[in-house]
Amino acid sequence: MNEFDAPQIDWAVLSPVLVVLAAGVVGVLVEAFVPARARRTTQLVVTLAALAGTVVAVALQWDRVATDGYAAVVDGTFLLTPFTLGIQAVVAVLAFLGVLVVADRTGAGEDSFAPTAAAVPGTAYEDAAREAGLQQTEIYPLMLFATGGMLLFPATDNLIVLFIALEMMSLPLYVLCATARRRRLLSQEAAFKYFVLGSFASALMLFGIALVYGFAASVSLETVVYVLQHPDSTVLADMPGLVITGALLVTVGLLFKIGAAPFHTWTPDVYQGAPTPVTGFMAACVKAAAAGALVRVVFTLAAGLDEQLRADLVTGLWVVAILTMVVGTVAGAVQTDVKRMLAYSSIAHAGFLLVATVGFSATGSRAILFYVLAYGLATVGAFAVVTLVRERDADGNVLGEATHLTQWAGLARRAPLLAAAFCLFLLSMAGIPLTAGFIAKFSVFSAAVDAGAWPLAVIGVLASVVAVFFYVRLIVLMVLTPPLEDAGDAVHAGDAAGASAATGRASDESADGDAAGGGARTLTAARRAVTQVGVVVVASRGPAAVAIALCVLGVVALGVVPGPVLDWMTQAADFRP
Amino acid sequence: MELTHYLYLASILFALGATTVLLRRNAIVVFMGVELMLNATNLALVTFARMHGDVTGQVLAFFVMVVAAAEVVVGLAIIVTIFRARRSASVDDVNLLKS
Amino acid sequence: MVTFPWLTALAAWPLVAALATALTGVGRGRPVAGVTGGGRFSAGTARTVALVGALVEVGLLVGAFLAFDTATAGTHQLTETHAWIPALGASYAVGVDGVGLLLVALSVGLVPLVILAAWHEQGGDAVRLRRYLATVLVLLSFMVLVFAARDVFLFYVVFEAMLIPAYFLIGGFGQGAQRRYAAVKFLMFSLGGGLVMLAAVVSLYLQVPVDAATGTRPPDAFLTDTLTGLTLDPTAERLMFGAFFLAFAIKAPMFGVHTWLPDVTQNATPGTSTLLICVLDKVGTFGMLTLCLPLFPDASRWAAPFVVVLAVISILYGAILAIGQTDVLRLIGYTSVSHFGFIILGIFTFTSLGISGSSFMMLNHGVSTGALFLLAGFAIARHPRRSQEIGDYGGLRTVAPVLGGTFLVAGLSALALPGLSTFVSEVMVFLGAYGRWPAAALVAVPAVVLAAVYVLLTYQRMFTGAVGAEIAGVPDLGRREKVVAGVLVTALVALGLVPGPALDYVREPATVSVETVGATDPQPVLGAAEGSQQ
Amino acid sequence: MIPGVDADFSNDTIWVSIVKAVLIVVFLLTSVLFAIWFERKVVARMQLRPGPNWHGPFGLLQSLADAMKLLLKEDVTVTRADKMVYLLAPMISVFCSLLVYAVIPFGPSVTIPFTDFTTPLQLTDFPVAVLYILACASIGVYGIVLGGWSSGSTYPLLGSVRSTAQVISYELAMGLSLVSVFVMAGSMSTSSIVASQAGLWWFVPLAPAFVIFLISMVGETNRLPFDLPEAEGELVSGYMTEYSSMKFAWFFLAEYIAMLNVSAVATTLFLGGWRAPWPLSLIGDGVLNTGWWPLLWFLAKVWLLMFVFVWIRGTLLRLRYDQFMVFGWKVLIPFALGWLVVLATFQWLGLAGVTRTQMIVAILVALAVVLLTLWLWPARTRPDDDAGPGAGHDGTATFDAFADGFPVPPLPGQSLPPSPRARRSVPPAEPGTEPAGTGATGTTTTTATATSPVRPEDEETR
Amino acid sequence: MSNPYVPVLVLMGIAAVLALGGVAASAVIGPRRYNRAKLDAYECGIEPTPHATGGGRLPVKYYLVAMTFIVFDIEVVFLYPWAVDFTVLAGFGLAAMLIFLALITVPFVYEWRRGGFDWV
Repeated sequence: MNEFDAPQIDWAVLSPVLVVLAAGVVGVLVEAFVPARARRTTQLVVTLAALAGTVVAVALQWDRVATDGYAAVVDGTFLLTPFTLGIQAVVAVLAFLGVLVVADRTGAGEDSFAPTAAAVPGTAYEDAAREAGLQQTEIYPLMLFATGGMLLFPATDNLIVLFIALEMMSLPLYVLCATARRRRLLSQEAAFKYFVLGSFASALMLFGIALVYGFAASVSLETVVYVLQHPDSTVLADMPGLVITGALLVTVGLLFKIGAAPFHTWTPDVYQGAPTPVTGFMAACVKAAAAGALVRVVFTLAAGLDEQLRADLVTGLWVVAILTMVVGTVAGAVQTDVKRMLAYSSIAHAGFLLVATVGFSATGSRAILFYVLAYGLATVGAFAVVTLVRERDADGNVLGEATHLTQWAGLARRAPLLAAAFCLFLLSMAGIPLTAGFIAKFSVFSAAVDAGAWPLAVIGVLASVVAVFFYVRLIVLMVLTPPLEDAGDAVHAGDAAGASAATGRASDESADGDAAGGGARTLTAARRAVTQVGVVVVASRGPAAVAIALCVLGVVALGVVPGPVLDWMTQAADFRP
Repeated sequence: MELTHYLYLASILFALGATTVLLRRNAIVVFMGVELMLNATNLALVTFARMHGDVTGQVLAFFVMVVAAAEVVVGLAIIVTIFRARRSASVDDVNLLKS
Repeated sequence: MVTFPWLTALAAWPLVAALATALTGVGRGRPVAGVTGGGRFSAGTARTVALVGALVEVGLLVGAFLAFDTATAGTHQLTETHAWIPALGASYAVGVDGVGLLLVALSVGLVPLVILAAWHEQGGDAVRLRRYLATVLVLLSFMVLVFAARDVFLFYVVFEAMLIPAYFLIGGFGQGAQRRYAAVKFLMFSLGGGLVMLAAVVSLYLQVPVDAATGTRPPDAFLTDTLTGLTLDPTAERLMFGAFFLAFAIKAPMFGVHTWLPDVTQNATPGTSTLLICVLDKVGTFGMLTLCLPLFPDASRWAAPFVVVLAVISILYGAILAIGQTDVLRLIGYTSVSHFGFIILGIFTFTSLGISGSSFMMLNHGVSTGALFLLAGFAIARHPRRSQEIGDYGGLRTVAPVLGGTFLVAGLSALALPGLSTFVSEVMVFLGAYGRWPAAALVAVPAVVLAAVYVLLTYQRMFTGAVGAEIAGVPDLGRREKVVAGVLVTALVALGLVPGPALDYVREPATVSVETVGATDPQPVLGAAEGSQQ
Repeated sequence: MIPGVDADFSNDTIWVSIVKAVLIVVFLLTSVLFAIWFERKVVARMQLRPGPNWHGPFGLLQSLADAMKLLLKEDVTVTRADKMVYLLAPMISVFCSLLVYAVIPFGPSVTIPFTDFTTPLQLTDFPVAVLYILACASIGVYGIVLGGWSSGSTYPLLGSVRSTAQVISYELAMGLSLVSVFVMAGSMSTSSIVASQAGLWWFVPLAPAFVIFLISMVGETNRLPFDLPEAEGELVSGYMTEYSSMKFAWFFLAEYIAMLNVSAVATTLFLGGWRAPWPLSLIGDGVLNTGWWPLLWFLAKVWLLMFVFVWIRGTLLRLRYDQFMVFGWKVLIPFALGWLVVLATFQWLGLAGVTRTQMIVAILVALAVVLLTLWLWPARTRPDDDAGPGAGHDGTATFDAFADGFPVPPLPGQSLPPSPRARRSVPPAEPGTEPAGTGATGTTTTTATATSPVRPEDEETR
Repeated sequence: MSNPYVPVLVLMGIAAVLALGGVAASAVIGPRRYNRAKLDAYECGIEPTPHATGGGRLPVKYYLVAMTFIVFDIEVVFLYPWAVDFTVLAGFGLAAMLIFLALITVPFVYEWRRGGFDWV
């Protein structure tokens, strides 16, 4: 009998992940035992507490990890580097905001999730469930599990754990995608597409892992690097084809999750179909986690490659980055749906992220860290705003989200604050100075130029210009274009600002927020006797407003005084133990 | 028998699975393609484990099976939901899409 | 050195004022959460708050002037340096030399006038007016900061951030039918240039050597002082110069990338145009002077012939097109293209005379064109249809003599009539240019004639002749408007008659600029003429 | 030697394997013929009938005759069937069922008479033999599923789906019960497991696991009381409704082989395999565990279990489907899990040096504590939702079977009114009165009151 | 015999021959008398329900069972190697397995409470 040495497990190091996963388990138990009425509150408290706990756990681990350079459990199966902790902190913060958005039931009194996602759309059963006011509170544990996967994703040296984390992250998301309250067929379709393509990508990645294992007789990245540098250490180490193909496939899997072209095709459909709060959560957190994992894997492997292979890898990243930026911006420019547009913008951002990877340097990892935070804040906020802009029918009932661009016309007059926040998020995504997006883009491009990839940076800049175009288009629409139903508005706009008529201005100028105010749904509905389907901005019941406010705050703070955060991220840029 | 033959088999199976995913239109068949890919990977893992004479690969195969199972569960759930929704081609569906 | 942070105060105070303006009246009207404060209060409060804020700013400006020592105008004074983003080498470093201070003064001085001019703007909608004034104040803050920045990163950030308030001023508060189009055009042009510049900024940063001890770049890497000391690869330098220059050329509308300007002036309110053309666009020429030249001296010299050609084309092209315009605001826009051509020409003479002339002209053009915009705005406000067509007026002088008089003064200043502000600077530019590029100077001379044509023609068509039916019986300038017009005319005359004090602020910096670019002044051909003007 | 396996196959050549394999198949086929006869005879005896008695001695050839008849029947292929799968399904079934015996040890190594060739009485064995068994059993389900599905008919489809649900449900419990054997034996090779039972057969220390296994093996083989997939009254004949001739025969055969399979597995894992039962094992220092004797013990045990199968069939009624599933999921699996935890804990304590006596004492103490707690625990009032739709909020409303003019059975949650034959002498007790007032008339109620103090609420909802 | 799986192959071969042979034999030996009704699906004499195959609506419960099974079957698969090496893994293994079982129990409890195992 061979001896077995029980490994020592440093639970403290695991704490960031454990907190979330344990809370997820608790969440499931809550589902089982807490009466339906109290479930939502309980879940919310558990979820938010857990995510806050993760941030605390990360903070507690920080000193130790920063001093030692790393902290590993069981031979790096779980590996905390400063960079990992940074990504974990970002993911936790973004997930926290995402959960706030998810939790909001808005002025319409419903959250964005189907009462019973399993019910066939349009059946009596579904109606009964809706009338009974059922709520799908399982989304909270699902989000926690997904977050757990995201926290684990960049925090390992072991490719199989990487794969498991990937699935841990993805599987709950597949389910979450299918839970939209409105447009359920679209939602289910989104889930299906996401699932099929996602599992395809993860299968590719897994095969890549198998090949890497075949090469190095180990799935530990550091060992793979060692074997790459010492070609006699394993039986198959003289077959670099294995590791190249393997690494390629693994990278493909990661690029898929980031949403980089040509593996981006799922993004628009999924982002559009999924319940909007989930989209925000997914877009922000998955990208952060996947970017972290990409840095972890690609940067580490690059250390082991010889000059020639390294150059090839860099070329590959160049191509993908350029392609991604081009696809994201060009396709984004022709979208007519807000969610789709944001989806393409997320693809473009994936491209910008990749720009920072070409140097395999700490500058790059820092830039990526900052970028995902900046992008995540803007994205969560933007999708949160999308959840509040709704359609209404002739009777003033609030329906689903009004995502067509034309419906966003004149939003600034209905809800100036909301529109201002959305504009800010768009500006940040566009990379306008004094927003987080600018510093992020700056970091990314300087990382690229630092690595000698200045043409890439220039292409990135040009792509930014194009991207700016479609962000600005939306801003124009919201701020400068009169709303669709001006015919209806103009009637009471006349008495609301009667004096203005004398100035000879077009009446569309005067219908301001005071008439179609942001918060009062009932008021709005009552004042508009116009019998047409229109757009209405529902009020947040708090959480989403808090999330939006925090995102605004974050975007501005990171744009104006990014110093402290950047300093911290400079320390957190170490991606290898 | 040469162990590399297993690798060829694994690759062929994997390619078959991938082709299935990419070419077939039936949800379940696509799904089976993915499973085939995963199982081909398992074969590769086990073969490599044999070549290297260590058990890591086998353990990995274990994990892959678990993950595959979880994926089956989630995937089946989604597919079944969609299937049921689409079969009941009621007028309400159209309304839902428009709402 | 513990001194009062004049520049920070100048930059921060407008923000405070903007906030106060924006919050005026909030809480009154209907108490509905999330709604924009109701809008049931009189516009007066907001206007007053904004005006007072702007006047306090003027007070601060006076303080800054007093603290500034003209004897060393060529060096940055009133400096403040604080760490901002050490990780990126950016610091909050402000300070002005004479030119910077004059431009700050221009910004700060014009804003109260713009606020006064906007008294009844925005169709009497109090909420809109409140927001308009707040936006103007925010823009002021950025403008002060951009002229005061001694850190390229800070400069860039503010340079780009200015676009947002400017964009809303044009698109949100404009009065033309095409304002949305104009705003987007403006934004896309500026952002495009800005992002190209960003690439250059990034590259420039990476030229700063890495500190061997820490493995990072120094936390003050972006200071202009740090960056000027770099030795650059010629190709890289030229590329970066090109990027910077493109951004600045777009901003200071130079021929080729000027097309956004007429649309903007046509569609924005005159106040907005004033700020935009008279102040904001100076950032372009200011940037050429204070960034392009010192940072890329070799490339500047290399590119100078090309730039000069473009500048001359700008001068003539702007003037010629101005003559053909029927829209008065659009016309003023084109005249600015011409004037900016002069400024750029002056800068790229690399002579102390030309550069100081350009610097001075930035100020003069700001005042004279600002006066034109605002006075034209007064005229337009009198038209029942608020028409901007020159042909819709006629004989306005008869019904509104004060307006006519002041407009004429402003116009004459724009055509550089001796004794009015622009003249001195234009002569200096010509002389400087003649010293370095005689052909260019000669080719540009006809612009003087063209300027006379477009100014006088416009005056003739709008103000003389038979009184148009639509404007018959409109009132002359009111007290508020008279204040605006008076201040502007006074400034025009004062700068024209007594340019000496102002020139004290620009002469030193010009010498410094010539030195940094590595040029020497050519033999003063007509140097005596300059002296005789003082 | 194969590592991790007790039996020694080093003498076996391919030819030996072929002979053994053929023997296994022959054994299974004859056993099935015998088993059918056996079942019919035993059931008949239990029902006081003679059973088959015409063909051959005691009717022993009856099954053979049936088999011949099936072979000569028309091979019907239903028009709506998916031909290929329809044809394949019975083959899969029988194929898989034949494979299990490959790893079943009939006995230890024996010397073939008249030679000095020694070989184990087992086709083969490997370290994961039990997994192999489970795999074969699982794949066998495909035969059923595909057979039902490909028939293109409603009853077979329902039967196959039911069957699948059933088999996989009970497979879990079965799998869990096996784990405890592995814990004890430290191996998954069948010969090693048998070897590990040299002292004590596992069904004694692992009695709970054995019980679970017995129950789930009945469920696994679709036998009464769990023969829901082919419940005649409901589904005609379940998944094999549309089959005839040999295809039907294969299903039939597979089912009986499956019985033999699980019996053999139970024997091997729990009943000591080929080992002689206790008193006999003492004879001659275990001489009965050597040579050809073990074959006898093995067969005896297998047929004992076969008898149990038949016995159960003759005794018990078929469960309702919901009862069956609930039993599997809510009773068997949790119980199996719990048992596993208990076993693992005690095993570990044993490893850690705790003696058996100490453990027993600890168990007793724990048991006492539990009982005490249960006794002191306040009786729970029944929640209202136990009352069905017919009941009012207080749960007192009784079910009216004749509400709409004709009798209907009570829905779940409703309760029948007391039977007139219960001859309850008093109306439902007023609150506060002693339930003992129902008197000693021998009704159910009095029995209940006699054994435990029933509260008035309990009384009312009864 | 070095490879213990070869005998299994042998048995498989024989089993396959038997399975195929039986069906083939009956097909050859058995009579064939055509009758349309005979080849119809059996449904107590009435016309067969049209959509038995290809997606007859089966209760969701069956899918639920399938999914639950997969999860728990995997759990059991993990238990096997642990059980075999129980002695070696000792306390650590036990602790790990108890955690694992606890985690598996959670969804089990969830499904139970949510009525996943109620068949009515």
